[in-house]
Amino acid sequence: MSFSERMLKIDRRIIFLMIGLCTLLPLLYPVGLPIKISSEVRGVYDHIESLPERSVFLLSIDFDPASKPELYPQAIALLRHAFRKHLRVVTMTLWVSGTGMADQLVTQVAKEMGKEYGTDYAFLGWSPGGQAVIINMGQDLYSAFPSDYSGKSTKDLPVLDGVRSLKDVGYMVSLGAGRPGVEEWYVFGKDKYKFELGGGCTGVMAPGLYPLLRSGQINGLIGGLRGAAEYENLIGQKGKAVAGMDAQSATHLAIIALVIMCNLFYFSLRQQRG
Amino acid sequence: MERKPSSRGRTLRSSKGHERREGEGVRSRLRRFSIGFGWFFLQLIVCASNLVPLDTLAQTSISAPHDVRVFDTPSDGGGSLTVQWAPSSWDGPDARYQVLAGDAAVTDPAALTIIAEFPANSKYVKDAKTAWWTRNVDKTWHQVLVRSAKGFEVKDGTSYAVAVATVQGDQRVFSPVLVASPSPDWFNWNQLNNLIIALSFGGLVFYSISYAKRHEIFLRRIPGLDAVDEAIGRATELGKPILYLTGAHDLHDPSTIAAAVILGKVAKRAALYETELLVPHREPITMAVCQEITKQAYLEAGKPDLFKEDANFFITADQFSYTAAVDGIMLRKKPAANFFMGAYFAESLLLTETGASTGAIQIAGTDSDHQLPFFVTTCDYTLIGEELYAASAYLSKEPVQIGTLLGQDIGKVVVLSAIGIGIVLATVGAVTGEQWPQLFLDLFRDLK
Amino acid sequence: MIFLRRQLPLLITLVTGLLFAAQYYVPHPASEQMLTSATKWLQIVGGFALILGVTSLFHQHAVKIRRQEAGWGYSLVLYVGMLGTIAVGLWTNGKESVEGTMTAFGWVYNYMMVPLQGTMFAILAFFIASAAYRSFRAKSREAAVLLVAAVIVMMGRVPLGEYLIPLSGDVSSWILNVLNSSVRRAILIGVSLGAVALSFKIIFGVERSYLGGGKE
Amino acid sequence: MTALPFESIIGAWVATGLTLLIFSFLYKDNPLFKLAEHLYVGVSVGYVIVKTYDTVIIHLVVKPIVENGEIALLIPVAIGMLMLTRYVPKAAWMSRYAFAFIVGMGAGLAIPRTVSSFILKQVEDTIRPLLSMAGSDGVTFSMNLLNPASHLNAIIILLGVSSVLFYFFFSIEHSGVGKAVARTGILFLMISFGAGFGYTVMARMSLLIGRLTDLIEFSDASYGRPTVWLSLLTVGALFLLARRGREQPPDIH
Repeated sequence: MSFSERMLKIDRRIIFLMIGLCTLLPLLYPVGLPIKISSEVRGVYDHIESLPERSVFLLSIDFDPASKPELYPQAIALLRHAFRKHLRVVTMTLWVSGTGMADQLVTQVAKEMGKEYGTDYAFLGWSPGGQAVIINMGQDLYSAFPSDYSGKSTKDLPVLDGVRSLKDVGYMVSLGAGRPGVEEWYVFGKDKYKFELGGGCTGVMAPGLYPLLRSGQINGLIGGLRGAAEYENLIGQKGKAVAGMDAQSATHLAIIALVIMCNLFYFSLRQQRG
Repeated sequence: MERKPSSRGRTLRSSKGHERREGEGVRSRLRRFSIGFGWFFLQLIVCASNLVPLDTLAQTSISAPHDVRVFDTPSDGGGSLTVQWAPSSWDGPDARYQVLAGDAAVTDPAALTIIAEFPANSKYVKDAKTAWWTRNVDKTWHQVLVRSAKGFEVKDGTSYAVAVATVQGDQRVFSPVLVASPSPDWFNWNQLNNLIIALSFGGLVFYSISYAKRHEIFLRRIPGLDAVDEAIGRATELGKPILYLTGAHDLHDPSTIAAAVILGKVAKRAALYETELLVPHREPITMAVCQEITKQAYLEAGKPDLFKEDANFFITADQFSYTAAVDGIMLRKKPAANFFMGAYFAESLLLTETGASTGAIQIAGTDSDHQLPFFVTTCDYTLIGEELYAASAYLSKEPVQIGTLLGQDIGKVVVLSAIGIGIVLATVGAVTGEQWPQLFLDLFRDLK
Repeated sequence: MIFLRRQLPLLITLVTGLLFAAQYYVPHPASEQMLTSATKWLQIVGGFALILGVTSLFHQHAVKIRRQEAGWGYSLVLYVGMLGTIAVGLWTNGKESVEGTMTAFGWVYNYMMVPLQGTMFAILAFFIASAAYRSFRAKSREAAVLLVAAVIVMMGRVPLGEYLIPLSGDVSSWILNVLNSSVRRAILIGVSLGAVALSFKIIFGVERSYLGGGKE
Repeated sequence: MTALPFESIIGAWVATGLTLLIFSFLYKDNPLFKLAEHLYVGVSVGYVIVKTYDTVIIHLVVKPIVENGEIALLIPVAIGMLMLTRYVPKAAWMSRYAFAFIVGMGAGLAIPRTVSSFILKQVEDTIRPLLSMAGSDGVTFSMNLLNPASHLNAIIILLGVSSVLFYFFFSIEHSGVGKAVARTGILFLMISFGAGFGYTVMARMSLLIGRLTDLIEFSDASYGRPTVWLSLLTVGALFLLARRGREQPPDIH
C-alpha cells in the first residue's frame, strides 16, 4: 500500500476530531475578523431603514429547530432593527415545529427592546396548509388567523389597525428553511397581493433564490449564518452570528485543505497506476 | 382666481360615451390582440403625432387639464375609477395637479373633495404596469385611480363626480366635472397573456401526448444510462452484488416512480447476468411495488427461478437509522455497483461517501437539486434533474411520459426563442428609442 | 360503484382544478370570496393531512412492539416520547409559554425537541469534512470545475478567506449573482414547465397516482 | 448573579445529554444514538399532534362555529374526516374525494401562478437590452462584471440560461453545434452546483457551530457543568458498549 493510499484510508474519526477542534477553538478564543457587507443583505436593511414609523412589518419564521443556528440570529437581528425603527411587528410561522421557537424569539427580543404585546407587536402563531395560509392571508388576514398564539381575537389587536390583508403590509420578510418558504411567499403572496418582499434563508437554499433576487421578485436576501453576521454588523449589535464567523472561517479553510489533499493523493495514486 | 367649469350637458355626454366604450371593450380588446401589430403601429403613429415634447418647460400660464376622461377602472374587483388626461406643455415640477371627487349631484368642482395632489410631471400611464392591449391612451398621459380612502368611500354602482384641476401658486383651473360609476369586472385583461400561455402550453402537452401515442418519438441517449450496463457488467465480473436505492419519498413523487422504472431495467440486466441484487427500502408500499417490478423483470429475462423475494427488503423509515444500515451493507457485502435514484436529503453524502470508499461504481439520478453537488462529486455518473424523468420515459416507452417530455421540450424552444427575439428587439428599442419592440416584449411580461 | 369510486374523484379534481385556475383571472368580488372560503377550508384540511402523515408511524411501531421484533424497545421509547408529549401538551392547552413564562410543554420543546433536531443535522458537518477528504475528487473535467467553484465560494463567504485573498469575495459574489443565477433560472423555468404540465395532467385525469393504488 | 431556576438547570442537563447521545453516532451507529433518535421522532410527532389539535380543532373550527356560528366550516372538517378513512380498509376509497379536492385545488392554484411567477417573471428579466443609449455618449456597453445588471453580465446570463435549457432538451441529439452548447450548459451547471456545494458546506458548519455554542454555554458552573460530566459519561458508555460488542459475535444484518 503506497503512502497516498494509506493516507486516503485513514480513520474518518480523525477528521471528525479535526473539524470539531476547528469549530471549538475559535469559539473559545475569538479573533474578530472584519465582515464585508454584501448588496443582497443591504437590500433588506435599506428597505427597513426607508420605512416610516408604525409601518406594518410582517416576519414569517418559516423554519424549525434544525435550522436554528442559521436563521435564529437572522430573526433576532431583523426584529431588533424593526423594533428600533418603531415598526408595527407582526410575526407568524408556517412550520409547525418552529412555533415554540418563534414564540420564544419574539417575546425575548420584544422584552429586550421594551415593546408591548398587542400595540407594538403580535405573534399570530402557526396555521396549517402552507400556501393556503398565504393566499387566505392575502384575501383576509382575520380569516387565516382568527386568533393569535395566545388565543386572543386578532381583530382586537391594535397592532393590526387598518390591516385587512397582505395588501396592507409595508414589508414582509420570510425566513425560510425550505418549503413553504420564500418562494411560496412570492408565488402565492406577492404575485397577487403586491407587498414588498424580502428573504432570509439557510445556506442550502440560498443559491436557488438568486434568480428571484435578480428579477426583483425579492428585494434582498440574507443567506445563512454569514448573512446574519452581516445584518448584525449593519445594525451595530453583534450577536451569535458574528461570534460564529471565526469558527466558520476556520472550518471552511479546513474543508478546502481537505479537498486539496484528497485530490493530491488521488492524482498521485492515478499517476502511480499509470 | 377660479374659473367655473363648462356645461353639465357635455359632462353627461362624455360619460355616456365611455359607457359605450366599456361595452365594446371585450370584443375590441380581443380584436386588438389578434390583429395586433399592424393596427397598433398605425395607432402609434397617430399617437406620436400628438406627442408634446416634455422638455419644453415653459413658464407660460397654466390652463385647465384637457381631454379629461373618467371611467370605471377596467379589469378590477370594483371600488375604483380611473381618471386620465392629456399631458400639457407646462407639465413640470412647479405646477401641480389635483384630482377631486364627490357625490354625482355636485356640479361645482370646487365643492369636491381633493383625492390626490401631486407635481404635474408625475403619475403617468407608463408608471402603471400595463400592456398595449389594455392601454387606451398614450403612455405619456396622466393617470390617477380614485379609490376609497379616509373620509371618502367609493362604492360599486354609485355615481361619482370627478374633476381635475391645475394648480400653480394660488391659481387653480378646473376641468369639466365628469360622472362615472365603478363596477367589478369578470376578467382581468392585463393577464390575457398569462391565460394564453397557460392554455396553449396545456394544449401542447395533451397534443404531444396524443402524438406520442401514435408515433415513435426520438429521445436522445442519456450517458448515465449507458453506464448502467457497464456497472452491472463489472459487478458480474467481480462476482459482487448490486445495490439499488429508490430514495426517500413514496410513490406519490414522480422521482420515486422514475426510480422504480429504472429498477426494472437494472433488475432485468442483473437477471441476465445472474448477479445478486439488493434493494433496501424506507417505505413499505414502495417496497411492495418494487418487488413486483423486480419479479416481472426476472420473468422477462427468462430467469424467474433466480428471483428472490428478499432482494427487496424494508429497513426503517428513520432517515439516519436507514442510512447507517445501508452503510453497513455496503461495508460488509462490498457491492460493485451502487445506484441512487429518486429523492434524497442530507443522507446522500453519508451513503455515497461510504460507497466511494468501498470502490464501487456509483450511479445517481435525482431531482433534489440541493443534493446534486454531492452526487456529482462522489458518483461516477449522475442523472441531473429532468434527466431522471427522461431516463425513465426512455426505458418505459410510455406515451404519456414521452409526450410530456416532448411538450416540455417544445415549451423550452418557445421560451428560448422568446428570449432570443426579445433581446434583439429590446436592444433595438434601447438604441433607437422606438416603441414598437414593446409590442412583442409586453407579451412576455407579468402584468396585473 | 365504479362511478363513485373512480370517476367521481376525477370529476372533483377536474372541477376544482379548473375553477381555481380560472379564479386567478377573475377579479370580481364573488370569485375573490370563493377563494377566501376555499383557502380557509384548505387550511383546515391541511391540518388533517398533517395528522394523516404522522400517524403511519403509529401503526408501524405498534406492530413492532406487538410482535416484539428486533429493536422493539426503541419503538417503545418512541411511543413513550410521543404520548408523554401529547399528555403534557394537552395539559398546558398546547402553549409553550403563557404570558412569557415557559410551560411544561415549552420545557419539552426547548430542552428535548430543539437540541435533538438541531444536533441531528449538525452531525452532517463532520460527514461533509470526511467526504471532502475521501471522495470529493476531480474525477472528470466537470467535477473539477465544480470543486474549483466550490472552493472559491467557500473562500469568499468567510472573513478569513476574504482577508487572505481579497479578490475571492468579489469573485464568489459574481459566481452567485451571475453564473449561478443564470443556471438556477434555467432550472426554474424547466421545472415550472414541468409543474404546469403535471398540473394540467392531474386536472384532466391523465395523471392519477395521487389517488393511491388502494383497492377499487 | 441570581441562581438559575431549577427547571433551566435540569433542562440544560437533558439538552446536553441528548445532544451528546446524537453526537455518539460519529463514533458509530450505537444504541445510545438509536435511543435518542427514536425519542426525537416520538417527541416531534407528539408536538405536531398537539399543535394541530390546538390550532385546527380549537381555533380554526370549534371557536368560530361556537362563537360566530360559521357552520360552513363543517365542510372542510367533513373533507378532513374523509381523508382519515384511509385507515378503514373498506371505506378507504372515500379518502379519494378528499385527495381529489386538495390535489385538484392545488393544481388549479398552481398553474396561473407558476406561469406568472416563474416563467413570465424570469423570462422578462432575462430579456434585457444588450446596449443602451447614455446621454451624449451614444451607444454604450457596460463591461463591469461586479454589477449584475451590466451588459456583459446580461450576455453571460443569456448564455447560461440558454445553454442549460438546451442541455435539458431530450428530443434532440447532442451532436455538432448542439454538443458544444450542451457542454457549455454542463459547465454552467457545474459552476452553479459548486456554488451550492460551498453554501451547503457553510450551512452544515453553521449548524455545528450553533450546537457547540450551546454546549459551551452549558459547560458553565451555574448549570453544574453538564457538558463535562455527561461527555465523560457518554464516552464511558460507548467504551462499555464496544467491549460488550466485541465479546458477542457480530450481527449479520
